[in-house]
Amino acid sequence: MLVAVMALLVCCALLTALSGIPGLYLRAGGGRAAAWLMGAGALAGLAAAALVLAGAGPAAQVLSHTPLGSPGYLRLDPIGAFFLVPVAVLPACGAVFGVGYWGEGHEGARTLRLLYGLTTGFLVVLVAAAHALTFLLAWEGMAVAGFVLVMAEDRDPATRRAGWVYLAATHTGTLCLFAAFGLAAGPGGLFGAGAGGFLFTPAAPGLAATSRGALTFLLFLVGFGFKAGIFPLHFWLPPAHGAAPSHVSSIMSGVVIKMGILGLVRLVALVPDPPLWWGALLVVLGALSGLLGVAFALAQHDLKRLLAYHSIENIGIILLGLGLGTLGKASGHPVLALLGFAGALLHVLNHSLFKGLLFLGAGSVVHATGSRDLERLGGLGHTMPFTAAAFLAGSWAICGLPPLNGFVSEWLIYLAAFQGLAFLHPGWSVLALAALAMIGALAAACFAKVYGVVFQGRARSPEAARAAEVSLAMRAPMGVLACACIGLGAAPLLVAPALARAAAALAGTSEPLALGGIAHLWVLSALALPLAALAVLLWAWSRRRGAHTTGQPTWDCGYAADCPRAQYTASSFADSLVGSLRYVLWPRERRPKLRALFPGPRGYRSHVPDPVLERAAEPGFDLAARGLGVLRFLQGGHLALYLLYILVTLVVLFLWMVA
Amino acid sequence: MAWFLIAFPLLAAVLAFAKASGRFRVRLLPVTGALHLAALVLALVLGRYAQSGVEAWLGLDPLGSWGLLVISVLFCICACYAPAYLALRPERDNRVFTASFLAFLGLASLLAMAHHPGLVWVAMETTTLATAPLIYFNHNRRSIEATWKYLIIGSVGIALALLGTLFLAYAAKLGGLEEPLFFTRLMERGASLSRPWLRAGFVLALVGYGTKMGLAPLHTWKPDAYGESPGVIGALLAGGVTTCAFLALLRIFAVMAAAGELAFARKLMLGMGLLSMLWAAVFMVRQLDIRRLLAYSSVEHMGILAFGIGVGGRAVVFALFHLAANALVKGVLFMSAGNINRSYASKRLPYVTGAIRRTPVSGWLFFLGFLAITGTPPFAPFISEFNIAAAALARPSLWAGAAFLVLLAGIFLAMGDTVVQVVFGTPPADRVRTPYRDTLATTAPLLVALGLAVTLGLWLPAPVGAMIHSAANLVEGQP
Amino acid sequence: MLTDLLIALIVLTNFAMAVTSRINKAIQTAVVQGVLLGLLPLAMGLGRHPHILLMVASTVAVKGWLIPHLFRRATRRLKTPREVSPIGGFTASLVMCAVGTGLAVLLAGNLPLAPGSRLTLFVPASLSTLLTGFILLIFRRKALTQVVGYLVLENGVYLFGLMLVEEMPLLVEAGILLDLFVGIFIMGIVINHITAAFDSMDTRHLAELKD
Amino acid sequence: MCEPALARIPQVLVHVLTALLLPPLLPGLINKVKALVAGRQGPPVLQLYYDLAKLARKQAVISRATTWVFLAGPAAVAAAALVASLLVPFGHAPAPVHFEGDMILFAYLFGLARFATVLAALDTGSSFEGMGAAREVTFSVLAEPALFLGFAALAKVSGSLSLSGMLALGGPSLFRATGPLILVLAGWITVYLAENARIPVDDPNTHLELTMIHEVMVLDHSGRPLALALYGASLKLLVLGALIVGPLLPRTGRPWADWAAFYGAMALLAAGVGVVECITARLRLNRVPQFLVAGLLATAFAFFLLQA
Repeated sequence: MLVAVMALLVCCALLTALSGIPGLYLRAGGGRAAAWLMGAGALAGLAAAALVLAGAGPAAQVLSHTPLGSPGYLRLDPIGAFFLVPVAVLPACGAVFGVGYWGEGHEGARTLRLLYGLTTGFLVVLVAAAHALTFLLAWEGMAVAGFVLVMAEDRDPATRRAGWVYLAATHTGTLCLFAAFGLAAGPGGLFGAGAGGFLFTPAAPGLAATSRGALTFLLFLVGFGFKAGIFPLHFWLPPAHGAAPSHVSSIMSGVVIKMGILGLVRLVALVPDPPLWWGALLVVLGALSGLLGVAFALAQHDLKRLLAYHSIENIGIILLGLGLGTLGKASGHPVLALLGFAGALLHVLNHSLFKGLLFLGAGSVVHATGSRDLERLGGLGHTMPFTAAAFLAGSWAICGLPPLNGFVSEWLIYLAAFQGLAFLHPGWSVLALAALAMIGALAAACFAKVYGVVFQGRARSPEAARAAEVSLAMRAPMGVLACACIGLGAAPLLVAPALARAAAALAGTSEPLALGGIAHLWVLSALALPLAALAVLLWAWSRRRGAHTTGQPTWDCGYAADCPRAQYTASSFADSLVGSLRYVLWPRERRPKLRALFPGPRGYRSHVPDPVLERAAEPGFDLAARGLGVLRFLQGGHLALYLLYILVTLVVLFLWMVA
Repeated sequence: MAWFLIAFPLLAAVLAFAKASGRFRVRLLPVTGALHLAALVLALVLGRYAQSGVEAWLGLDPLGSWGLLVISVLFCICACYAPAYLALRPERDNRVFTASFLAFLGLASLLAMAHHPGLVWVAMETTTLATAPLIYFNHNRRSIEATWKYLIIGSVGIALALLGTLFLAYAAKLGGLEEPLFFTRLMERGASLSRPWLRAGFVLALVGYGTKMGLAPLHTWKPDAYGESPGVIGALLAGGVTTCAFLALLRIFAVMAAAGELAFARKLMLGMGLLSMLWAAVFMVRQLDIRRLLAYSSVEHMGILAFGIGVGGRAVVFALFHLAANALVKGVLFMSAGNINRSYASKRLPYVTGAIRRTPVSGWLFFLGFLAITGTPPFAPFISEFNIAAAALARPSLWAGAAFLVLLAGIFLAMGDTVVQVVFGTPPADRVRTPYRDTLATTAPLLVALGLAVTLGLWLPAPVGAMIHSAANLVEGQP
Repeated sequence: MLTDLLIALIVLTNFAMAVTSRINKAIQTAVVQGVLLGLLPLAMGLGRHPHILLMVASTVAVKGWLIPHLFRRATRRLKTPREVSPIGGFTASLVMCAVGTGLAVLLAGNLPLAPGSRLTLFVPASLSTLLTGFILLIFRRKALTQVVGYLVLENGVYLFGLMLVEEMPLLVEAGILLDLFVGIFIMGIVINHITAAFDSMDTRHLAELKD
Repeated sequence: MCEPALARIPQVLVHVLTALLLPPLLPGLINKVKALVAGRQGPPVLQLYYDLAKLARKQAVISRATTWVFLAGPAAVAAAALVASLLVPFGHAPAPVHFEGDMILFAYLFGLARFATVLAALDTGSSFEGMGAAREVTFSVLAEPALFLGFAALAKVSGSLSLSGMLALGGPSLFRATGPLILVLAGWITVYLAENARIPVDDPNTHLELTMIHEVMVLDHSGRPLALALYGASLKLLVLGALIVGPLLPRTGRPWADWAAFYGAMALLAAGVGVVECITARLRLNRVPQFLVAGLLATAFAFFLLQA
């Protein structure tokens, strides 16, 4: 059985990684070949995950010896298997989408496909990596392949900038991981000295509380935080997700950033006694990321940037769950730990489904209209009904509204927070609750804006008016993902055993508590059905033929000028919220000055820069570069100066030796 | 065998210098490289290196074998690339070029196999002189300036190294040793050597060989020499000459270690290593000239080597491994940068952009080389940089490891900024395009080098691993 | 006694070098220094070894004749101003030279000689000469004067080498002669190229490559 | 948990019937009280029942700018409110459906209703409805945490994670936590007024579209969709009202008395709302967040009072 699991996993990795190869040699149909291979790989991966989650036990495989070190190691345990599910599903959906979205006509389509498959292959290896070198190999492979994906449209300077910021951030994070793994290895480190210290082995009790343990945790947090997009390390994410082709954004946001979470999850799983402050820090960071993520999302008018900020928000939600679970694990309350971890894990899966869906939907919109600017869209619900419906499902789910999947995971995290009231310092619970509630309301506001402005009302530009529904290849993956969102929301019990097993592995409880029993997931299913039935019934009743007349314009309170540009815009929709959050968001506005009695045409512009990237990182680096530029004279071309260096070095070293 | 490895390339050099036919000379390069490599591998496989007589002047000990293996492989790759390059430069006579090129291999073999400090020094000196004409290949004002600086700075360095060698000899004299002062004997009798002289000698050797190696702030000739010579020469200098100097330094380091001065020597290496990385980082920021960028990267990697030795223990193994990793990847970088230059007739931003469009293979190779050299898996430098960092964090101190990683991050940011601009984007429309196109001849050697770098990142033949381990023991003073 | 006298003279030539304003004078001083050095082994009483005699002869020949000959050829062809054009003036050079000598003495104090060795002045003198060579290299602008500086620097190394020459003749001789011969020879070639390319030996022209 | 105990059937039946039939009475009551206080006779108490009956027969006019979402919105609102009504206890007895964490579902069902209303409003493409929608979502950002902090305080007091448990505070805990409870209720009343679009947050009777919130969102609705929207709104009035009166109701142990107490309390609440509407003016729109922040702070303070 375990052999089969490993074989399936390797199959999955190879099929996906090599999916772009046939396309290099085929004149046409490379995309389709890639999609088939990715699909086959996804099935293999799902099968492997299913076997492990059904209780087949962790499957392990020793890889070849890495140079001068211990052997590489793959191990598919329930946690890895749980992460394998989105890793298998989403890229396959994206590959199918790519057939329609990024056809042979695009410059570099073949490279993109090749790297897309490669990224997926690395992702598959990553979820099963159980050794620092294997992990880092897959990690950087994924990151670098992802960089090339982001750079797909590198003729655009904005894309180049986005790609570079991404690469810089991911590599900085990786170097933090170097340090963290380095500290974790060896005697006194979290992973101990076995196998060179690079094998993921459970930490001995007490190690996490040492200062070295603390430093290790913080370095892991920063390293994984860069990838996951935890505020304030999120800054690479909006430009990169905005610039990448949409099916790439979809896996970037859906699974790649989740690998940061995977790293944190692995760490928490390996530490039997995490200190309380680990959990508390995670909760605080979660609340921060969640609130700021959604607040900045609200202020965006680029569809994909907006979705990217929502990824930061959802990472925040996941961290809240992870933090609460860690608090539970630290304080010895298995129920709390289980609920928090289960919520976090389920939200990882859910977010990958609905955010993948939303990015594909955004891709369809971009494909059909050529614009990502919300203010130039509108009315697409008429011309692209399928995309609109799918996008609505995604929006519904990401707002955490019942009966879709987003609700289930948020519900688990809420429950954990409520449970925490009894066990923990209630401040953490209250913080989590207030943050979750506010995030939920802000997300709903934001997606009301997005759906309303993009798909409803009427087209605000000629491009939007000319839009047509996208091809089947693009619709099908959206449909699949939307169905998954609905299915998981309506019947969370289906995944409950798997979830419980993964959460138990994370919590370190030997007996997987019956999550379905604790969390009453079945009631959610039971209520979802009447809710949906009732809604459909009432809808049918209200739209009964003959009960209405159509073809009239909207009643606009007497203003008959039928101008689509007079519709409420995304900016105006968000204006009051952005205005009340302006001390956080710090928008840059250019308001027109109206002086004369009959002013001419005036423009109004507003832009909310990313606080970290545009106000700290970039100016900071610019300043540093200019500061270092002053030192250029040291290499000023004069041989005398150079010889002087040698003399000075010699004299200094001699004096140091004598001293 | 030892004599063959040294004499064969030198004979080839003489032949190349004497023989009139340019075509013959060009063909001689890959043939010599391949034969040398084959002979070396044969010698290693036959196990002739295991202490071929303690009292011999020449021989393949683990350290020398490993260094020579790296040099020979790199030479082979460069020699396979050189004919294609020379074909692109029909206007330049290649007599001196080929002769110097071949002579370098012979002298490097001498250096790697020499068991005597004086002999090592002689080999280093002659290597410097043999490579000077290579830097001057372009015969213009810029290349003459570079050559002059290389020669003066290199000569001063080598003079200091000589003084250091003499100090070492004096230390031995005070310890009662007599000629011939083979390294093995110096190490065996390490405890009796005069400590003050030994220390002073090591400082001089560090400054002297460090100048040849390019440790900051002694590296100042590097950007000019690498920037103005052909790409293939940059590769040979950055991977070959530096390896020679590093080997020479390690020999003396080993004596220090055997004499019980390990802590002192380590501190110096650590400090110089970090300083080199810092200097490189500062000058890579907004570096518009890609060749100078690579030169500073070379300074950085010399710093990493020194740092690894300074950290000691496990890190020494990986510093030695890094020797190969750096040489291979630097080869890819310099030669692909050379190809890109050739296509754009410039090596500076903002003229060189969109390399993946104009020279797709070289552009991608350059980019991959950048990733590799900055420590991205699965390339070999990842293994060494990660392990050196991990070892440094554990010992000597957290701060050394932290400084190492912070500098690596800074260097990545600085280097990547330029590389991304060079590789991606659109080639400038208003610049003339030279007739250069990527061909198999100008890219295949690079692909091989990169392939080797990947292979080393994933797998190392066990005998080679054992060789590196025993070389590391040797460096740490346990023969 | 004689050795000490010679060494004192050598150190004096160092100072002289620091204040010499003419290229020709500088070369002459270097020649004097070279010849003094060449004769030193005889003063040390090593004249009984034939190989050392050979070395003395070759050193005097190279340093006393070959190198100045090469230099003079170069200067004659050039017709450039004859001043050495120092950076920072002669006083500065002299002061630095003095400081260098002081440093050398300090350093030498930390390096114990073999018990009973009479060569007490060798180490400070050799280091002082080395540092003087360095200073000349750094603070002179002409390519040729830089080579002179290099020559002085080499002299410093040679001076130290003489301490070992009895026991380890091969190391010293091979090293020093190779260094001098080949180094100066190649430098001469490059100086020729420089003058051809720039019509001058002023190294200020050679500062085009920079960051 | 939904024990299918036979004994609970009548209870559940009354609950469901109350939820289905009672809501339209509440706006009638409020309006009647308002009229009486103002010295007018006012519309009949059952006016909304008449309106609903009439609207159900009338033909709807649907803008050509809309999609299916326009019609689905009111249906979803009504459905969500109906399901939510199953979760909240009407007075003494546990709700028909109760389980650990049901308050989260409860709150999110109203979130769903809001989302559906807003989308239906935006579907028309009208600026006015966009304006109303923007206001609705803005205010909910403050209302939601207030609701949840109230839940947290009650959960802490009652030790229960279910609405039925946390609203059924026993005597002792009621006394122990009087102060916090009052603060929670004060906070929830602001939420109640905001969620139900009452003065001082919104004026249901205003005639200036520019200042409306809820009314302007259903501006384009007519016929059956409007009926559903109105019905859903009144249901919200009942269900959220039950949340507020719940902790205050006496537990007599006799079902009929308890039901009577519940109906009486709801009537009182409606009257109270009516009175408030008479004696206060509507807040300026940019002052509304301050009103809600006050509510949020009240619940937060309640919680920290419990800790002290």
